[in-house]
Amino acid sequence: MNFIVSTWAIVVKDVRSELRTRYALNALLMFVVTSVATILFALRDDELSPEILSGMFWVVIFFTAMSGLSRIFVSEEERGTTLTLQLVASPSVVYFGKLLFNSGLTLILSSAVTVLYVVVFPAFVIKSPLIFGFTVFLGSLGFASAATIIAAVIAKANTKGTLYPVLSFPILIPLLMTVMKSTARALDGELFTAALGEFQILVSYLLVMTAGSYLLFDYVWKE
Amino acid sequence: MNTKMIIGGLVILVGIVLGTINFLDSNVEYGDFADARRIQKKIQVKGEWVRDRESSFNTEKIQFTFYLKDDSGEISKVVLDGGRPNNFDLAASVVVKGKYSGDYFHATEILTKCPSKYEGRTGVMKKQS
Amino acid sequence: MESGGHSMNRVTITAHDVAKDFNRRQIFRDISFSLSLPSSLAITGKNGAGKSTLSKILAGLIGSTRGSITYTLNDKQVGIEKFKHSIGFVSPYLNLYDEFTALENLQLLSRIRATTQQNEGRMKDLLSLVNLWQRRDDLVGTFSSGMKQRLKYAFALLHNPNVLILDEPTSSLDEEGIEFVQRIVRQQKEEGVLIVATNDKEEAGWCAKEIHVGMPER
Amino acid sequence: MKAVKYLSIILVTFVIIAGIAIPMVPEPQSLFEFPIIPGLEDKARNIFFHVPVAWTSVLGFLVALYYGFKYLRTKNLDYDIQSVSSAGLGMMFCLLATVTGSIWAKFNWGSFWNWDPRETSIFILLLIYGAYFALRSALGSDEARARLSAVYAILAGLTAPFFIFIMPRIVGGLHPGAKGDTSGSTPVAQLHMPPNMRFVFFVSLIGFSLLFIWLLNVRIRAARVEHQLSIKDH
Repeated sequence: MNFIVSTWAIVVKDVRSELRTRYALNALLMFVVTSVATILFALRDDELSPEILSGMFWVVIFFTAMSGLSRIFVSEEERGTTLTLQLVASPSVVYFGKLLFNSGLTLILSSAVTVLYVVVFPAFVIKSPLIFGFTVFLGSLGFASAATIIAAVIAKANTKGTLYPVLSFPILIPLLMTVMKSTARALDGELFTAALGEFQILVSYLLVMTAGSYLLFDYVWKE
Repeated sequence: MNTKMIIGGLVILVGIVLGTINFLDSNVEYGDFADARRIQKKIQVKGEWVRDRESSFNTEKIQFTFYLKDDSGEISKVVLDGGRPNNFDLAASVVVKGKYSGDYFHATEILTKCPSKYEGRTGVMKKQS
Repeated sequence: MESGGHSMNRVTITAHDVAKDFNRRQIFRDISFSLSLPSSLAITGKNGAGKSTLSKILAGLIGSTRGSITYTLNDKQVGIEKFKHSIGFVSPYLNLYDEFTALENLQLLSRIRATTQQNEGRMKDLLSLVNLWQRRDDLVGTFSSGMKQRLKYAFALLHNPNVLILDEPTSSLDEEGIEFVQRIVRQQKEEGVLIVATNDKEEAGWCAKEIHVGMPER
Repeated sequence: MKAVKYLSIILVTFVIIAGIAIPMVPEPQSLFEFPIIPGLEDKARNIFFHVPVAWTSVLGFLVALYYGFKYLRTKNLDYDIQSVSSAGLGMMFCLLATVTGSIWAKFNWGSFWNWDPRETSIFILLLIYGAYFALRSALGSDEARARLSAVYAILAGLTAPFFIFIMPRIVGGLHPGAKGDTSGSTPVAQLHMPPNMRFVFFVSLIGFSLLFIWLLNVRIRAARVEHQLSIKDH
């Protein structure tokens, strides 16, 4: 019980901190707008196939997330509040609190990208909303899971910004390949059952990454 | 600490088992020409090049046309966007990716598979020995 | 300062041959002692000898390279995650959140700790004690370093810790600040366990025992 | 270790000679003749080198992961020396496997790089090795470097099963073991070779593994000496 109360208190603390500083959210949304605008400039009137659009969809999410999700640990490390947090909470509580916050942030991010894509790309028509919804939901959670533990790792390093995508990309490739595939299915208007295999992989990835991070987090968090 | 290891380990195990089950029944998305005509979507068809029917290369459209016999025995015309692959003559089997349109299969990609790699002529060798 | 009617638990901290390496070089080794309340210990040594490091190890914030620390709570050995809630820690390496006010910091951190109820009365007492009650709704980011140091004391004492660990206790404090630190120290060493890591002879003198860290000269 | 050293040298030398010198004839009659494989011809000889080298790069990663795990358990920095030595060696073999594979692909499939599942996997392994060393160079203290790079290696290891699950679904390919290849799921399991070729192939696997063990040992000893010297310097 205390575990849940503490974890939630960390989320509350981070949300209030984010609302006050707007550090991650503003940067994320601006990044989305600029990257989508760049794609539009490059394309002009060319129509894109569902495969390419679904790839571009996740490319934007990947790079945007790489600009913001690491804040969750880097900000604690930079301000010297890591010890404070260590003093009041166990590593597991910190991990799950930060994971929840990052998951929320990733869900907001992918929803924003979805809305933007539907508005600006005429070819981005979600023909199977159910596949699309599940893909974005499970994909965002899995994404946040891997991104959170890598964020904790790079918070201790010297070159945080450039290192983040370098370390995250190999870990995220299986996830990215799967979500691109099932997003393409959603744009193609396939039946829900066609994407069940992808969902199974996404759930499996989410479980393995979260449990693995939970076990490894102690070693990352505590010197 | 130990219960933590057990919980974490179990979840990882469940995740991997889930993935393995998925892997085991992952249906390889191959079909034959009949499937391609039916679903009218992008599909992969595996088959053998029918060497005794004509094949041609259209230099204007850069399209290579040939006939392919799929695994269920149906022979169909295939139009490939692009040139004739280098080792097309040697290929034991050919995989084409694309859609059925009208009276021919329109392929956007082609994969040529060499004769089962290192088998060589073991079959012949065995018969002789 | 009142301990708020909380009865003190019986606690002991025992260090067994604790050693810490950094970049493969030993900072200190063979640190052994046992403390049970009431008692007080000064950790002394030169700059870079590892006073802060040892105090962080005792607070369970970093691990030792070799050796171990054991904690008992009411005669039962407990892990650090459980014992953490009996420790109060003040250190130059520990900062509070700049984007929250003094009061919000205390509220948010005690909510994360979750073991004790939110006690607004105690927060008021502590903020008054460190002379920050008037400034409770100001962002910590606007505080001077002395005010931040005072707030750290309020945070450290918030949950009535049995063990109080102070690293450089009077850094950036004015005379009045040093006075209240001395009051806190006096009470803590009578009722609980006090550990002070310091360079200052006078501060080391607050404690009954002294341990010297650092490697012998070669 | 002496025995490992000489045995690996002998075995690898044997493989080089046998793999290159044994003639390929259309209908082999004796032990010292390999069959000609239509479409591959002499290019088939690459299997004696490319596959064992690729296997060794995976071995290097697994050994690095194992010692990383041991470091986390014991906090003994000697395990980190063993872990990073193995990773360095593994990365070298990974580069070799990429190059040999890519050249072979050029002559056999017509392009150096095709994003075939196996090519994709070795590319990802290269990325992981690269990320591992980038992380190590960005960390300040030896202890943090050992701790965090071990964590990263384990995380990367956890994603490995997914590549096995996903690859066949996503991309078809030409490499043995790719989607649609009915003859087997890995190049090693799929050994429809004549017995004498299979013998050379297995000798090569063992020879390269032993070569790896010996080189790893040399690297670890050199790294230990280097660290002792750097401590004395202070």
